[in-house]
Amino acid sequence: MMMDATLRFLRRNGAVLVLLVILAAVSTAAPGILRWRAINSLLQDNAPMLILIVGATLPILLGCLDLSIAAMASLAAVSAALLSPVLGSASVPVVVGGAAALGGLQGWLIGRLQVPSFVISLGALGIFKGVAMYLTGANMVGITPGIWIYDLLGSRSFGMSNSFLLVLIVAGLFAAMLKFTNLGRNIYAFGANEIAVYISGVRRDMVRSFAFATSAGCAALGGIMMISQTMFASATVAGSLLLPALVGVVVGGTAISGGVGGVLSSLIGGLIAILIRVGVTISGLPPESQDVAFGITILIAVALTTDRAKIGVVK
Amino acid sequence: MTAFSLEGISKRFGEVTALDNVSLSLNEGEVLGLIGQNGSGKSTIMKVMAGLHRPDSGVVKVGGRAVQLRSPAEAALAGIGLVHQEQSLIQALSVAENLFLDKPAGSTWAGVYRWNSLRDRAKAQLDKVELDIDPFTPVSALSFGQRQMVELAKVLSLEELVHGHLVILFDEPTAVLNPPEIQALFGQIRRIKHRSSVVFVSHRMDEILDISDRVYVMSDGRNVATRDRDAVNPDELYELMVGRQRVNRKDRKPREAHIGAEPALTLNHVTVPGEIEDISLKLAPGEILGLIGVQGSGAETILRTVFGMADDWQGKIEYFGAPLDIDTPAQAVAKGIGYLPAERKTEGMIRNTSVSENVAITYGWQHGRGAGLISRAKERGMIEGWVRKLAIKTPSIAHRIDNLSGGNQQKVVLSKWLFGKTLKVLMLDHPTRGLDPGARSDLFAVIRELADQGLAILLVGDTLDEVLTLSDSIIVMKDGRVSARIEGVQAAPPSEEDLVKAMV
Amino acid sequence: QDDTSKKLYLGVGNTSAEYWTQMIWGATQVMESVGGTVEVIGNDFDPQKSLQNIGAITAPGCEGCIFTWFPDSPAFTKTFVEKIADAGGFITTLWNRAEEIHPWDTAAEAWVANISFDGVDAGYQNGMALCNAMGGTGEIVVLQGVLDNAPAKQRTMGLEKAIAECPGMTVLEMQVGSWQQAPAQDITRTWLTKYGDRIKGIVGQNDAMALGAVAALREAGLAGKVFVTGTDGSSDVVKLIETGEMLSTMSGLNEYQGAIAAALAYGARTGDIKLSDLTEAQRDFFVQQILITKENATEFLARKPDPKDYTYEAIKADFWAKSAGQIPNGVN
Amino acid sequence: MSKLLQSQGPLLALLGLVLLFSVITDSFASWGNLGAVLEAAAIPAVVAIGLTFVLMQASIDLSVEGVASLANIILAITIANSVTATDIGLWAVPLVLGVGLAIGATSGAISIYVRMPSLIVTLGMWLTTVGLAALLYPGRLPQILDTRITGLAIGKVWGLSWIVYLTLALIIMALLVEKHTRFGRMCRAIGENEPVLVMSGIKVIRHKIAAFALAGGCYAAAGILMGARIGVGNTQSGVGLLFPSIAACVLGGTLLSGGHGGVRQSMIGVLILVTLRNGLIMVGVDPLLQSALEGAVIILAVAGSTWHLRRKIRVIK
Ligand SMILES: Nc1ncnc2c1ncn2[C@@H]1O[C@H](COP(=O)(O)OP(=O)(O)OP(=O)(O)O)[C@@H](O)[C@H]1O
Ligand SMILES: Nc1ncnc2c1ncn2[C@@H]1O[C@H](COP(=O)(O)OP(=O)(O)OP(=O)(O)O)[C@@H](O)[C@H]1O
Ligand SMILES: [Mg+2]
Ligand SMILES: [Mg+2]
Repeated sequence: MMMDATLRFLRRNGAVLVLLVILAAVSTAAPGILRWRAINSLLQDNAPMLILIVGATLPILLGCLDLSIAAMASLAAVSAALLSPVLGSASVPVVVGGAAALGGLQGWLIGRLQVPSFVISLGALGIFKGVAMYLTGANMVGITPGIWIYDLLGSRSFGMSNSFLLVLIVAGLFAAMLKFTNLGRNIYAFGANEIAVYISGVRRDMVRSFAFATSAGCAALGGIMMISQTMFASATVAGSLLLPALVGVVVGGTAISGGVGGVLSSLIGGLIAILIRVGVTISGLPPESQDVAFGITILIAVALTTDRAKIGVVK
Repeated sequence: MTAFSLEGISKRFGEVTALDNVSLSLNEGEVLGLIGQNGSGKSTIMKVMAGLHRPDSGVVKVGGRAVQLRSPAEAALAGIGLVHQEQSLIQALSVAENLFLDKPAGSTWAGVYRWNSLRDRAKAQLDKVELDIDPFTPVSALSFGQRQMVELAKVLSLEELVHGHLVILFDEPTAVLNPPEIQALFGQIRRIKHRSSVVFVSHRMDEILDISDRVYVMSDGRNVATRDRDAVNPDELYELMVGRQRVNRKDRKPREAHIGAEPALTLNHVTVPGEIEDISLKLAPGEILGLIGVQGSGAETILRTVFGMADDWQGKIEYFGAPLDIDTPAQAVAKGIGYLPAERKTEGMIRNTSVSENVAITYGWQHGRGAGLISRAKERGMIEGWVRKLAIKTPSIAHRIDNLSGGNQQKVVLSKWLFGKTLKVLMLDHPTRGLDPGARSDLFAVIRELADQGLAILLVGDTLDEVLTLSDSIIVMKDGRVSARIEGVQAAPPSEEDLVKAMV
Repeated sequence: QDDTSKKLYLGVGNTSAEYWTQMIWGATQVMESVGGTVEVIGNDFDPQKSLQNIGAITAPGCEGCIFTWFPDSPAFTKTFVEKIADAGGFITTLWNRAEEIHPWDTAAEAWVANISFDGVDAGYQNGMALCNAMGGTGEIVVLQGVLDNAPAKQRTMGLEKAIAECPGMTVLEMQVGSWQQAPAQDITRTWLTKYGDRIKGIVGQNDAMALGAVAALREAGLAGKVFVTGTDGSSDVVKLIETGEMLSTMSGLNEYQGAIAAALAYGARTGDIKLSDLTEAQRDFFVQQILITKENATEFLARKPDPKDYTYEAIKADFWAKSAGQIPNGVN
Repeated sequence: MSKLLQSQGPLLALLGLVLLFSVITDSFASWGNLGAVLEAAAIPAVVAIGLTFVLMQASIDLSVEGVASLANIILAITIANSVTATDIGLWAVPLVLGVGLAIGATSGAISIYVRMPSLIVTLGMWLTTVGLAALLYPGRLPQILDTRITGLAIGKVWGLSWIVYLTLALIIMALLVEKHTRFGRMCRAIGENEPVLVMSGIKVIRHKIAAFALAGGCYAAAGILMGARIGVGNTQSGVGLLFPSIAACVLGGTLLSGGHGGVRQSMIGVLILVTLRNGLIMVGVDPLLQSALEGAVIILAVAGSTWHLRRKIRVIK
């Protein structure tokens, strides 16, 4: 009986436990990591990636993939940097709103053109990258100093990085949306059986557009958080965030096939991936072995966090 | 002589006991009719016999010897074959490949297909079921009924593969067949009787009594009675499995008074290229309009067109006097139109989710807190109400729908339409497919009640009997056109012969 | 307690290319000469990985740590140096910084120096070599590196400077080969069908792309007939220059770059260097490089760096002995 | 006509591109350029073959870049080369292919037995193989000296290198396997409805592992051909192969959701992508805008070639 209960708890909260175990392991090797300052600085550094992970979760819950998030983050960073001399802080809502609109357009096109999300978002990746290149002429764009919103994102309140606080707020909102609203219910059901949901009268184009709008909006926020740290934007500034974001989602236990998982799990998955990276780096392994160690540890983490009872056929 | 027997078989799924100490013996050359309510364990027995489930306890004997059937392939070697309740052909493959999917012996050499030999062997099987198609047709190109015949041919190919006695299991094979196809199936069953025993599951009493030698009745995972065919009548069987008296259709009083004067739905010359042509009909609030026709006659297309699912259609549809201008089911639902699809697995149930999510998907929000917020507590009350009313057999409403029996899944899918506050027209495509007789009459009562409350109902029925029982008027479809219209059905029921004549 | 001054964290693009092994070798010589070690961290040219790795090293506390880092993108240089300043460490950066920031104006107490090679000069000298080889006139094509990389832009600027001095040389087309051999080969093959024998010279902005161009020329039987230039001075390319299949390449003093970067970081940490005393030219400078052509190729291949020249003491004698001058404005 | 459109949408999209580039440039439509397209398509095609079998089963394999790089390095250090003393001659080829097969089989086995999505398993395998390649790197770029390997790229028959012919042979073999063997036929079936196959007693696990192994073998083959082409062992040689090859398969109609497409379709996808790249260079578009144009054309090509398949009840994902 006890065993059963423990096992059930483990299965439900696998990701949290894995996070704690890895945290324990890493902090044994480097006790300094548990200091508030250290944690905070890690969270601050990784806030852009975490918000991308949060956003990327929604299309994946539908069973879709948004490959354009990293390119969108770069495009948003570039646009925000170009607009900030004119618009100042207002450039942030403008850029995030614009990104959400572009994301929504992607979602809508998937339904209208009936082209798989993989293709649409891959095409969008190319387009966003090209546009960002064109806008900047492949040059670096600096942020005008003294714009409060970037200063805000780059600083702390209550002793915690504002960027990370923003990640928490966004993730909390999405988690509540998924749990308490009709839209959230539709998103999960969509991932489980798109056709049945369609025939149940759900506005599937709307649901899909919403999911892609949030992933693009989050990506734009991520790009902006990133330049609030770097103070420079370039057409490829966030380009490498795509795979880590997808890894984070999967490590958190969200199934690529859709219908299973959640925003908070993804956030935890992202934290696990960050800690694994920290652990591998401070392990002092030669650089050639670090990739191997990272790959294998991630695999073990996913093996522990996947709730196999909920996934029908594993593909 | 006993060909096959189960002794004291039990099978549990988590907290559900699907089979509770069941024994069954099957004589050589016998057809055993297996009946029982939805969720009583019929499919589970069949799956145990076919090696798909391993029993928790009990003994399986083939020809008097205790055996362990670890997989369908082992069962096939022992001469046991199963035609599934849900169709299980692979669409991407050809008919021939499907026929020999589970028994490749001879159709491949070192993993390479021998197409000519495969074709000949497939042709021979298809001839048995009198299906005149190219063995290399992809399954995706076949009609539903044809696929069922392929399933049959697939099982019958055991005849050539196994030398001993065969045991052939049919799980609700007739649910998707039309009368001539059912007769063809029965012909096959009679033909193979000389060397096989058959277990036949159906919810239709007349079929059971037509084909079976003995009837085996299940209730709640237990065998409650076994009767020789000659010693039972339908009413007794009904009482055995449902536990109450059968209601007679004649009891129903005409209800014309409730039918509204203004039509809810009017179709004027509606055409869907290649499927239906020039369909006109009227449906009033409170009216039940039955549509019948053989598979492919277009009745389903009418429903789907009204529901905004046709890709391309011409004509005019009016909804309470105004033109119906919709493009998606969502818009249809917003206007108050509901649709229960026939294909439960792919279009009806949302798999991998709970019973409650399946029920609440469409109208849950109407019982929420507004602003798109849902209230699971309020929903629970309503859902549990329908679960009780439709006698849905599920441990709880949080149970996964995939783990319910076929009939209970159907009831869950149906109930999502039943608690909408705004529903005005409900279209039902084979709503009783897979329901047991008790559930069917429960559902009939619900449908009538809904009509009495003023809902307009468009019904594509499973059987003539069903349409005759429920409908106020009937439209008979043939090759995409209306071939007969009958008004005042309850007052002056047409004869079944007339209807069949109009259908074919 | 370890002496943090004895361990250099060396962030590199990867560890399996000639430039990087040479650079790492130089840095390692310096650190070993003072009894220290080098911990090499590979970032696969991914700034996000760099950020995470620096974060991992500094997070548990890193007072007085020393770093030599290749910021994979100039956009991140500021973040990196500020993180290390926060942690109380010292850093020298290689190759990439944004135009607007310099060691003396950004985290000045931690960012010791930025050390690079003159890409404009590399582009210019290769361009002039090409001009001379073609006799002053001819059409060329250019394989560019990743567009928003500083070296790619500098080498393009240098080439433009050469073209200005050699007006007979005209560019038919530029395409992005992303620093890689296989894409460069595909592009060159396509060019050869598009322009045929109009192409007289090919500029590969690095050696890998130049090798791709040579491979495509070989397929067409044109190797040695079209002049190809590279940059990096990898031994494969130098051998091709020897045999005449390639024209030139620019080689930096790669070992020296690693050594001076390590030595400056170590010197600042141990107090041998006082940062506030340094001039701008001492904190943001190019290391010398040489153009390799047929004349000096054999000699270049034979050269073998002597560990004695790469001890801390040897470098310290004159830290800026091999500087090629301050990095001018407008090249980053 | 509409029937043709039904089955051959991607092919028509390819022809459309060819036509477009032939009209707007002088140099596109020439034998020489056809050769250039085929040469550029060869290695991606080999990768796409392997990927196709995995995708048909509705799994995915991201390990391409790592496995190809690792294969390339192993080949370079075991055959006659400029850095290490080992020289096992052409035995290096089966060795490398064997390594590829083994890696693929390992990915498949982990995914199946540990019940983890193939996406993440192969992602882990990607990182692992990249690391292994770096570990095996002998300190200096090893030049492949064995001319039997490098000759594959240089030796030409009718204007095309042996790499192209080897690829063609591989494509034909793959088509035969796909269409006429039980394994091949089962791949699509697994993608469409795995539970039914399991119920029918098909050894699904075996077919799944075989697909991953085959894919690994193809990536290794790509690594060998890459070695022939670039003449060195390079830890980065596989970089850039992944997304284009998946995109090519999807462009051709081998969907990620499984059950669709096949080798022929994927090959058309590869040709579309390579033609597009080639054509854009022929047109001489601004490199800054190249990726944007590529992206737009990819979307348009898929939308156009599947336009007639649009149905309201169609799962797109
Ligand atoms: N895989 C499973 N997991 C959990 N419960 C199951 C599973 N399969 C069947 N059950 C349960 O076992 C019971 C018997 O189911 P079974 O499918 O045998 O019923 P049935 O008599 O065939 O019903 P129907 O007439 O509706 O097809 C049901 O309560 C069902 O919920
Ligand atoms: N040589 C053959 N002889 C007889 N039948 C074959 C042969 N090859 C294939 N078949 C059968 O014909 C059917 C159609 O084959 P085919 O491979 O063309 O399928 P497809 O779905 O049309 O795929 P594709 O689009 O790649 O052509 C297959 O299901 C197979 O059973
Ligand atoms: Mg059943
Ligand atoms: Mg075909």
